[in-house]
Amino acid sequence: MAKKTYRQAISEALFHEMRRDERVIVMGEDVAGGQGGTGQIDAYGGVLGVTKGLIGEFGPERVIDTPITESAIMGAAAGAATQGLRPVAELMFVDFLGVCFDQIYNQAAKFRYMFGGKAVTPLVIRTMIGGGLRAAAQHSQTLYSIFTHIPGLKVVVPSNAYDAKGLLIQAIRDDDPVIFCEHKLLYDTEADVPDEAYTIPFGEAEFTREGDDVTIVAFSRMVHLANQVADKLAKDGIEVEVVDPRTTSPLDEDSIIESVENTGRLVIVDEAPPRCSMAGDIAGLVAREAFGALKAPIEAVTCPHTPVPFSPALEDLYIPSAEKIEAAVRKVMEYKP
Amino acid sequence: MAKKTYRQAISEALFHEMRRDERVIVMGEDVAGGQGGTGQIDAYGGVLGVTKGLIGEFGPERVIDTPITESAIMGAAAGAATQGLRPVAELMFVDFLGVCFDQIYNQAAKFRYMFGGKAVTPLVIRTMIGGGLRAAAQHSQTLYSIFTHIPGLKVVVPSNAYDAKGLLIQAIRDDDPVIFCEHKLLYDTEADVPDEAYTIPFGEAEFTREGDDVTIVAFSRMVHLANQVADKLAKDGIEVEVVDPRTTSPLDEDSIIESVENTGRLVIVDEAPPRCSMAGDIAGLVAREAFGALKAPIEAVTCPHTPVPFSPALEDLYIPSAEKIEAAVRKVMEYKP
Amino acid sequence: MQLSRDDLLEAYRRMRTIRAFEDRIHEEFAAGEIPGFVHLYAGQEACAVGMCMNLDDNDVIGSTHRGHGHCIAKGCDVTGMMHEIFGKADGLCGGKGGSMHIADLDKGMLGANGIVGGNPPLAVGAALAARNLKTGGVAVSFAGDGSSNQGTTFEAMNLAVVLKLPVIFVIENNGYGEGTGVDYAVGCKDIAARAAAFGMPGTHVDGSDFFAVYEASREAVERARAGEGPSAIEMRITRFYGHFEGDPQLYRADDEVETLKRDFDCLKKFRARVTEASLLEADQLNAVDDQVARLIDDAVRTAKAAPYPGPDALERDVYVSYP
Amino acid sequence: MQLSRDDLLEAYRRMRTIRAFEDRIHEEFAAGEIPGFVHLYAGQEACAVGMCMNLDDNDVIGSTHRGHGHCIAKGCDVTGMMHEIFGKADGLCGGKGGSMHIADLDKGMLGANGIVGGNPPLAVGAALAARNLKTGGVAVSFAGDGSSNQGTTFEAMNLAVVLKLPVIFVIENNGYGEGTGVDYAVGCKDIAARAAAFGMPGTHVDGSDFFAVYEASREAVERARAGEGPSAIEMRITRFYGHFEGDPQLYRADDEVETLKRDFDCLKKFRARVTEASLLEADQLNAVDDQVARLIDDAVRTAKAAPYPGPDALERDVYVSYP
Ligand SMILES: Cc1ncc(C[n+]2csc(CCOP(=O)(O)OP(=O)(O)O)c2C)c(N)n1
Ligand SMILES: Cc1ncc(C[n+]2csc(CCOP(=O)(O)OP(=O)(O)O)c2C)c(N)n1
Ligand SMILES: [Mg+2]
Ligand SMILES: [Mg+2]
Repeated sequence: MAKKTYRQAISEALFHEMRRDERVIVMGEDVAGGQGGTGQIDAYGGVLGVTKGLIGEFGPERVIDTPITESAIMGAAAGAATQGLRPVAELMFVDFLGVCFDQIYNQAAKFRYMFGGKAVTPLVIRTMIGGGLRAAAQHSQTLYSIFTHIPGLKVVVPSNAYDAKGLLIQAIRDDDPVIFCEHKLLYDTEADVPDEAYTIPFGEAEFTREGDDVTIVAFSRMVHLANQVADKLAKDGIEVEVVDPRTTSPLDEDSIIESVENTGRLVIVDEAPPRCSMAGDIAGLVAREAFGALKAPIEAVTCPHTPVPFSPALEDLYIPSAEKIEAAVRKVMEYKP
Repeated sequence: MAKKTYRQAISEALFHEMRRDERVIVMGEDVAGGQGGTGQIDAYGGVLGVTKGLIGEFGPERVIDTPITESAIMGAAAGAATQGLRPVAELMFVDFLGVCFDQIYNQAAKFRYMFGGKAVTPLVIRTMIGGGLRAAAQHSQTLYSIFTHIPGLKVVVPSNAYDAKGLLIQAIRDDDPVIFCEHKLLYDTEADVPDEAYTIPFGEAEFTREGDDVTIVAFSRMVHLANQVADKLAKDGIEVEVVDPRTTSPLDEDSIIESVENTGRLVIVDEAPPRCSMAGDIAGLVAREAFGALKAPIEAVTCPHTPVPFSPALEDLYIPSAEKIEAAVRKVMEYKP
Repeated sequence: MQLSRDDLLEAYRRMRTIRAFEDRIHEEFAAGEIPGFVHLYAGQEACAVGMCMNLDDNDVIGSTHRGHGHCIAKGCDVTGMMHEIFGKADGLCGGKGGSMHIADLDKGMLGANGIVGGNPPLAVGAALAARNLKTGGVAVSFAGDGSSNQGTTFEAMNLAVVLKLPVIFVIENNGYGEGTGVDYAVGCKDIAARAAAFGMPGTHVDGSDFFAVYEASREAVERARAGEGPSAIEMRITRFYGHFEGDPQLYRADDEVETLKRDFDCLKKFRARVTEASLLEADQLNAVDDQVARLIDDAVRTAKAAPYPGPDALERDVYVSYP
Repeated sequence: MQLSRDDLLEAYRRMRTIRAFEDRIHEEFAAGEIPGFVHLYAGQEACAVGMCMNLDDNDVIGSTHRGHGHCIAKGCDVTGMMHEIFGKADGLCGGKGGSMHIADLDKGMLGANGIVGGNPPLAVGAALAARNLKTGGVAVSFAGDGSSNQGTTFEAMNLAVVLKLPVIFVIENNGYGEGTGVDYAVGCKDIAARAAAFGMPGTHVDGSDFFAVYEASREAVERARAGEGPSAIEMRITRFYGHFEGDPQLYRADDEVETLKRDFDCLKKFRARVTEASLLEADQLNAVDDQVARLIDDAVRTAKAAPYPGPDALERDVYVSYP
């Protein structure tokens, strides 16, 4: 199997599905990126090149460059989805949800329920999350907890290229609105990715490390840090189990509970501010469902309750680090009642 | 002290502060509600009559009816706040945050931090939350967890008329952006409310019942249900302590921890879907900070993970009820390790 | 003018049905029989019907909080609607949507909408689907004068022009958004011209004149079907009831509604026109009135008797994949 | 024309400062010295300066992701800006904002903005404050052609007209939003006319002609100060660099930028005009060039040497009340 980047994996998923099903379309700002210019029409292929090549193969009716108009993009994609298309709409940075959120959470997410089970809205919103590019407060947020809060949405947070491809294909074939969160710092990371199409079901966590002492539940890029910490601590005899839920909604509650029932200790790693986020969400689940197994307080490693700072010096402190994760693991290991 | 409704209490707070400080303005849709019509100019005074009378006393330069244009309302209020006004902007229903959220969370909330501590944005956003009016999926949400997630915002959820007045005056005098969440079903509830102005500091919980067996943390209208349950269970010898945090951000963590350290049992009551909400937030806090004191799993009584249904028959099942709260309390009381 | 007598009778039936539906809901609401927020369409019938007479089930409309008229004009089942408004299990949305969220996708009715400015982007999407799937269909977004100030409406217009989609923006200017008058809230004097500035034809018509609405709509729909892109129609009209049921309407002069009912009633005008031109007989129209009255009576009677949804409905139908 | 020679020299200084600032950042970025996303304003100088020569510290501007030029034109400290862009503790925002969030409220600079369409509502608010507090100030919203399609921009325009506020909407039409051409993305042919349809005067000017920009701006500012309400100016201009630093600009024909630099350079045009009319001497202008070059050199040198913010800065200044 060939090594491919996260970027390639996502691109492949789009090519596969657009070939397979005419109803799949891609729309967003600069998904081709040269319409109306004096140069090439596929100039960008998405600001980070993920959708490059699509317009060449599928044409401008299926690969639709839009004005800068997120409400209209999301609304049009949602409306089109109810009428038989399967749009993959791009919200360039998740930070922009504020200008279009209504179309996502009051419209697309609620159609099925409000309309008594009659609507089918197979919409995928691809969006970039996360810090690390020094992109500052309005281009570095994760915000998936906000989507996770909303009934009717599914939320996918792939941590590696293999998952990204399988989960995106699943998302496109799925009949519900799906928010597909791509972490900016993962685009160049590689994994073994099959050439053919495959799907990964939603709500099935992956155990990226197995261990009996502590469970770490981590999301998106944080899975890599958790794995590093697990590898490091293994040398000290601490066996860390790392659970990557892969989707925050639906959430594979059983895997998390099962793991904590075995280890008795939990650290949650979430690249987001701490309030009303996945950190509390998982803690709440475990404190309710696996309370009897808990041997130590539930620790969380999150960002602080601040906007994302620009300066590299501060952003490095802002994002959870392997050191902080290790400290949290050691803390729960050392806890004495 | 006179009994006054929640509606009157909020109205009094606005009159007080507008008299006291010329910089305080009120703006929103139909805050007067007759501009450009053929009848009275103060026709509505807010769709539920809360701002009635203001335009008569303070005139249309300070009580500003706007078009239906939430992004412009919130943005203009935020911009004006940076320039020395102290706007109280109305977001009629919190459900409408989706058409204006950017101006709140990417702009107003982040100015101070992004601009290195230089901006001061004394903005209050008054908004209606909650179910019970059969107003269906797009007019019945609570959504305060979304605001709570955002660093830079303060979030107030008054449960009674007395608190509403004191917290709103505090909000208006506060130099940070504040989301002030009024529960629709509370407007006609009464409490003793002094005629004069007073403030209630943010981040100070109120213990509405005291008890040693179980802690209930409840928000907004849910405090009333929790109190009812506490009163009922007292007769069965179960002593319930009810904590009303009054603000979700900042959160009075100490009071919650202190209470749970005493009772060892916690039930959270939150009129919201369960994911990434205050229920998990409080559970996470306690499972980390008061773990050693916990004698039972942390239970939460929330809405289900569904949009708010219209039919009275379903909405009554949707919103947490006294019965469900009582059952949760009994469950944690009966827990055997 | 391309309407047959049958068409005219059908148009009248739909308008009368809307009026009777709304008048009756007004009564039932006042009697405390109907839960929730209800916004009535009475007075605006010619707008919805004049447009929808140009559409079939293949075409899609997006609607507003004031959606009953659009639903009926587009062919939604009236009994199912009434049951829905009463919150009953066999309502058009299983009782989960209510007045503000009635939808029937089989009829091309993409939902009433509780969010002002909510539907225009969705209608653009429906038009996009029609284009890509080559259904031959068009989409119509109904919005109010108030809604015409919402950013989503403008974005939808611009995107429709850029992609040259078969969508028509109908702005029903009934003079008010809640209690705020249009002259106050709309910065310019002419909503149609504002739409036109987005790069599409924009016209206005007397919304109480069914024939004017029908004609303007026909042109817009033909244009859209021919692949010539979007257009906008401002329909100047009035509402006979308050913004919502229970609204004391203090923002209106005492005699405003009286006068409007006298001079600006689309049903009266339609009746006069078709009888004077001997296109239809008064008897025919009266017969329709009677049929409609019975239909509404029956709908209310069965709605009151029908059962509420059971507890199992609460968590059903949030997702397609786990019902 | 009301500009003194000193004014002209000052205008030139600001334009030259912007150009030199941006040219230098282009180099430093390429050398890997600057973190984050950077969007350069080179080529558009006359727009910001032509407008801001009409403003003082009492007036407020709102800016965009491409904000350096607006900042400099409005009088922000250039050294503080450079330090900010390098992420240093003594930057204008303590290193927390960076290129996309430079602000200086004392100078009436309400912030660059990472959100396209983010600032127009804010500028309306600043104008509202000016009106209510009777400061005599006006507000200016700078936006791009791309931003002119965002719903927030339209809403801001409408609200400004409704409240008749002293705000000016400047649309810098540089032909592209990222890689997408304005002829594709803007549904109509004329952005100024679209603004005008919201009920305010709208004009367009050649944005590379400082004098044309200055005049149009002067009229708009006078109008606003006189309490006559908002207006809009579309400034047609180009950018000399890519959308962001690192952009290969494949959407542009090979010679596009060359041609534009030759025929459409506001600095060249300004120089020619003022020297030909004997308003300023070439020597005077050259002296400014030298001073500016030194200023920028120093700013970069000190920025590189300056310390990053310490860990204590991380959680500071989220709220006023708990610092
Ligand atoms: C985003 C949003 N803002 C505000 C409201 C509250 N609201 C409901 S209807 C309405 C007035 C709408 O006016 P218009 O578009 O003219 O429609 P009409 O009621 O006259 O039919 C308002 C402000 C809402 N539902 N959604
Ligand atoms: C809401 C939002 N959508 C998209 C973007 C990404 N983006 C940044 S700049 C830009 C292009 C802006 O074009 P224009 O307004 O013409 O300004 P210019 O870059 O030409 O100065 C885009 C799409 C953003 N920052 N914010
Ligand atoms: Mg109206
Ligand atoms: Mg541009």
